[in-house]
Amino acid sequence: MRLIDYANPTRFLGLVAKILPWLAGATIVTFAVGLWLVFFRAPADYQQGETVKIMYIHVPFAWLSMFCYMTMAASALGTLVWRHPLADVSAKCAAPIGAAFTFLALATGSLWGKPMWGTWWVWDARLTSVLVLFIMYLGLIALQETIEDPLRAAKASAVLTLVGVVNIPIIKFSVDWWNTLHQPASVFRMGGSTIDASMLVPLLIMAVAFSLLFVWIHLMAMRNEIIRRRIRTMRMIEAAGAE
Amino acid sequence: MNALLALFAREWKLAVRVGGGALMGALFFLIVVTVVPFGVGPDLNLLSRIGPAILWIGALLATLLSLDRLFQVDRDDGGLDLILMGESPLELVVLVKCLAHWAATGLPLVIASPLLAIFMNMEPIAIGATTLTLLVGTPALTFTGAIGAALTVTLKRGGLLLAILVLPLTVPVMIFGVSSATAVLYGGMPFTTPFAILAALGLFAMVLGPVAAAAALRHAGE
Amino acid sequence: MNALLALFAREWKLAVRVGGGALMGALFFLIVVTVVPFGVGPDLNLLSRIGPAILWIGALLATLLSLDRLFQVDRDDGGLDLILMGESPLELVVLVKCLAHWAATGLPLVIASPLLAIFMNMEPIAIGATTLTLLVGTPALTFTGAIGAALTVTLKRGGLLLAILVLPLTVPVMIFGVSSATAVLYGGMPFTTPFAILAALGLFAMVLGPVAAAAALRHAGE
Amino acid sequence: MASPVSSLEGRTLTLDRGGRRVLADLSFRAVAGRALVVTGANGAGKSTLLRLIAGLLRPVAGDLVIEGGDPDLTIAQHCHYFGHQDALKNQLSVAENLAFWRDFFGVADGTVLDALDRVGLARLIDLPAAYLSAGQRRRLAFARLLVTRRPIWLLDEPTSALDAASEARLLEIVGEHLDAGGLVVAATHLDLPFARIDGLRLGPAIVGEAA
Amino acid sequence: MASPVSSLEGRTLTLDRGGRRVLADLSFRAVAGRALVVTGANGAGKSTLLRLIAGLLRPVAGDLVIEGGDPDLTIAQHCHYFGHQDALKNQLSVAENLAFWRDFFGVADGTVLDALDRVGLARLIDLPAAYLSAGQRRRLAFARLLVTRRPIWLLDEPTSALDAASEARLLEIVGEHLDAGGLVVAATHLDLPFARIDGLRLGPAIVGEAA
Amino acid sequence: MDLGNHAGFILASYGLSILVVVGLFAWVVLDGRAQRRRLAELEARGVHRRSQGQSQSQSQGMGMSRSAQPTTGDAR
Ligand code: HEM
Ligand SMILES: Nc1ncnc2c1ncn2[C@@H]1O[C@H](COP(=O)(O)OP(=O)(O)OP(=O)(O)O)[C@@H](O)[C@H]1O
Ligand SMILES: Nc1ncnc2c1ncn2[C@@H]1O[C@H](COP(=O)(O)OP(=O)(O)OP(=O)(O)O)[C@@H](O)[C@H]1O
Ligand SMILES: [Mg+2]
Ligand SMILES: [Mg+2]
Repeated sequence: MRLIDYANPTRFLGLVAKILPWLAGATIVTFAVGLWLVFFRAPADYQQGETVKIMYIHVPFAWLSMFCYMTMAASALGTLVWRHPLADVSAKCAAPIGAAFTFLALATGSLWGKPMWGTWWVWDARLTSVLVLFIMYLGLIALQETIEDPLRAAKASAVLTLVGVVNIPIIKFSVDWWNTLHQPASVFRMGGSTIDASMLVPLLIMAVAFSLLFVWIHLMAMRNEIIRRRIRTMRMIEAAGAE
Repeated sequence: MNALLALFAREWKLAVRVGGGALMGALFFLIVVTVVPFGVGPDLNLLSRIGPAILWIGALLATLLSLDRLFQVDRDDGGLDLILMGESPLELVVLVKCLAHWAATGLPLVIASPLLAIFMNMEPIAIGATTLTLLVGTPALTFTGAIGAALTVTLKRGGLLLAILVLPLTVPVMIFGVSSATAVLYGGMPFTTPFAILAALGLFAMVLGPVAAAAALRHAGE
Repeated sequence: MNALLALFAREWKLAVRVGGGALMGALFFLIVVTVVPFGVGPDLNLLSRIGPAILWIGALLATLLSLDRLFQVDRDDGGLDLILMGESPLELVVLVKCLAHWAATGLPLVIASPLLAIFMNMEPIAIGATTLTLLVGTPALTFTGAIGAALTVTLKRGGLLLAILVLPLTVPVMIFGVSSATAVLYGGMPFTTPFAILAALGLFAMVLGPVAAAAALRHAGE
Repeated sequence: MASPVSSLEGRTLTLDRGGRRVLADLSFRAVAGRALVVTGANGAGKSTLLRLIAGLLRPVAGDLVIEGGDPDLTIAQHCHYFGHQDALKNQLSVAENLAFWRDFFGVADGTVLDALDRVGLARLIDLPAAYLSAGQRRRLAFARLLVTRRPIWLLDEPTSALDAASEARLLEIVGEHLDAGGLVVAATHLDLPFARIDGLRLGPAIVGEAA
Repeated sequence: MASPVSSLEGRTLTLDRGGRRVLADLSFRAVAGRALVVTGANGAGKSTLLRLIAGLLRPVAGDLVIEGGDPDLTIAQHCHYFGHQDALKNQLSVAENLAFWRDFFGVADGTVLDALDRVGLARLIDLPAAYLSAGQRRRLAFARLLVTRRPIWLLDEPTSALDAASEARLLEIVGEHLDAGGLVVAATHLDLPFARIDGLRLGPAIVGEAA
Repeated sequence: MDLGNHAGFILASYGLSILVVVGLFAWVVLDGRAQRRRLAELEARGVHRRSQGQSQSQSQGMGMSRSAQPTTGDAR
């Protein structure tokens, strides 16, 4: 079967049904290994003590919040340029997951910040840019929820997603620049630019685990969305048939 | 009575179904609060001082943004004509529409404001005071805004002047709202005096708004 | 060319004759500037410090107020269909509409800002700098806002949603606008660097806004 | 209909719109059980007359009187107005749209389901109004006249946008309303085959200054 | 007309709206000097077809081809679309409304006054469009087709809201357009007495899922 | 396992993460069930997509006159 065949939603559903159990298993196993490493193997940081354990979830959430947006941007291209029938389903389903992960990056960051920096929140470059990203997710969700026709909603949010991509580096860059003007950045740096393997390995495993989780939830959400659209179509058919 | 309940329910549904309506107001509020530090700079002290004003400005804008078509949509689809032919007095209809709109848009703002106040680094007492003033003051904004919304339905050519008259009506509400919230901060002045005036303004707007808006709407069909 | 000139003339006439939107914007601007001193307290020094930021925030929010019907009116009366069938590229049509909208809504804000800056106790040089940045920056706000207006063109009460979509996109413009205005105040940094970036952002928005808005509008008709 | 109206009479009605005289010294009489069909060229004032009866416009001179009806209510409150606009909200379902107007207009005279059934929309009861086609929208708007009975129906080009089958159905419902002692004032350029018709022809649009 | 079009052809056009297939494998041919009259029940897809030709909707399959015309222009740019919406601004006068569209559509083919005269609105030239009645608005919208000549006219229920005299005048103008070698595609459920008609009957709405 | 004197923060961040992730997961699963149930309902009511039931849907007929017969029995 060629890749293009997966464009057919029915085939896609069949494929998902086959993949999901494996994906579930892999996710659970990776999480088990990762968490074991984090809680029973990884050392405490000499500066931060045990709070460094927050890193193992904070950083994957932060990475995934951006990865998820890029997934949506790629899907947006698929919607606008190639008009791939699954692209907008993918984009729509990624948004809530991205929003949740971004929220968790913010929350775990705040929870880490309180003991480390002594404050829950500062208007610093990185923090603010993540907050803006969170807002963009919510805006996209609101747009998708508000426009009734799924196709039109998909195209509108695809345009917005792509415009937002252009903005992300600008936000980061300009905020850095703005920050130096007023107060020195309090951005945390690991002692040295490289992380010790005893921390890096668990971190990477956790990152893989969260990525698998993302794919898992995403595929299930896509399946729901495809069915939802079928239901919508059938109700419209019912409507037309009733005349 | 039944008619007005039905109206309230419908308006509420409409407000909420536009993209999770209630959340939208709160989200907008969050964005305003996010944008301010970009402008003013990240000085937490300064932020906490202008906090109440920013929250109030955000509330005013959120009200204006969501209000301006309160009646226009009904006029455009002909619903206003039918409402005029109903047995409920137009003043009460306007009142109910405003209440539903406030419940769906204003109330979430009030509820979200303590959280956002934390972002602005405001102190607990200032947070409490600001939230309280918003609770009392946002309905007044809605009722005053309703006059403007009704006028935009009727305005043809000459009526521009009227629009100019409406927005300034919100200025007293804003001023007393912000000053009673900040009174707590500086302590120079008692909280209760401006707050009492704010409450009085709110009651006044609750009468004036529906009466004036209804008067404007009656001429909308002509 | 003639077509675009005609469009500009019509949009201008409409903006001026309806007024509602344009005036609401200017009045809102005035209210923002009036209310902030009440929040900040009577500290004139502080006021002059945050003056540029307040003017910028006011301009940003005022632009949002008037944008939401930029395309909606045309869509509702079928004019958008005809515009799509014309020989002028949609991108240029959007550009011209934005320019007319800015001339009728943004320009008054810019013109009013020196006056309001005096209220904020700003110094002449800061007033000049702020006005200049507003002159260069407000078109960028309009062009960015046009994207939101195009995205929400099919929605009846999209004002708040539009604001939510647009505000994150306007953050860079805000940052460089305010920082070039305040650079003059503190002197720590040259005015020209952020100003040049602001101008560049303006040009960028002038391209991106019409292109994205046109793309959104093309799909809205389906 | 709780309190039937036996006649609706206009006496030397005069009305200005936009500074111009649209109706001048117009008198007419509509009686229960008969349809008053208002015809005339574009701009003659047909819609204006209907809106005047509906209380949406005020005459500068002349009177509008009904015989019968509920003395506590205004004339407008005896009327249903079925104009070009459908007053439907896309975000609400078919049933919600109709139920709102039933509740808003007070005393209900039949269920939403019955009314939808009459206009052939019963199966769409849970569908958002946004999904409806032009013809379905118009029928849903018409169903509003059935959930709360009011004695006077004001119909402005009622059959526009309807295909032949729908039109026949609408005329049948109007006929039943007349049989039940209702009044109908209809503006149209087409020939509407109502059973019992009184005609009212409005002159060409009077273009001139208001007095 | 600068560059006359000799025919407009649709080949196995298929189109989905809102997830449903509205047109399936539709082919038709409209030729210069003749009117293609599209009929069908409510919701059959008449308006959809016209909007497709006007370039406002994209087919999922099939082609639209013209013979003749200006090769630099798209098909849509050869068309005038006269639909239900009038694209009039209430704040502008009758003349301003029309003049804008003349300028926007490029090469003018006659004055605003002439066009208004043809549709019988010359006396209202300075009135704000807000003051027009339903039929008058429609005539003003139609005048737009006269100020800039384009070879293909797409008319969606062109005579709705028009009185008998206006309808006759409209048919006359359409006839002249045909005589001058223009094309007309008209959707209607009434019988339109055009001189030279080709018929296209759309079946009942094809109900099904978009592929 | 000793989490030091900031145990509260660590537990809070892990706890919150679990809460949100599980919430997301539950939402997806419940939503999936609801959609499948509605699909089954529609299919039981005899509504088909074109690929399955073209001829069927066309034979339903159009026009108001048909629904003059009470069709309310299968309306819901
Ligand atoms: C709400 C507050 C916070 C937010 C929004 C946030 C956001 C982020 C983001 C977006 C990244 C990914 C950066 C990239 O891949 O380029 C990240 C990485 C990271 N964050 Fe945070 N963070 C927050 C608080 C904290 C705190 C308090 C600490 C520690 C004291 C921290 C430590 C780290 C570390 C160690 C990394 C990985 C750095 C690297 O990849 O080089 N973060 N954070
Ligand atoms: N904006 C839209 N989105 C989705 N579906 C639509 C839209 N507009 C129309 N439809 C559907 O497309 C089908 C064809 O509609 P169309 O307007 O072309 O019908 P028509 O033949 O012009 O009918 P009428 O006689 O009522 O004007 C209808 O079933 C309708 O429900
Ligand atoms: N809102 C308005 N303001 C001012 N004048 C108006 C307004 N609406 C209509 N008119 C004028 O009133 C006159 C009568 O309009 P009306 O809409 O009653 O005509 P009509 O008989 O219904 O025509 P049609 O057949 O076109 O619907 C027209 O000359 C019109 O110009
Ligand atoms: Mg009329
Ligand atoms: Mg049609």
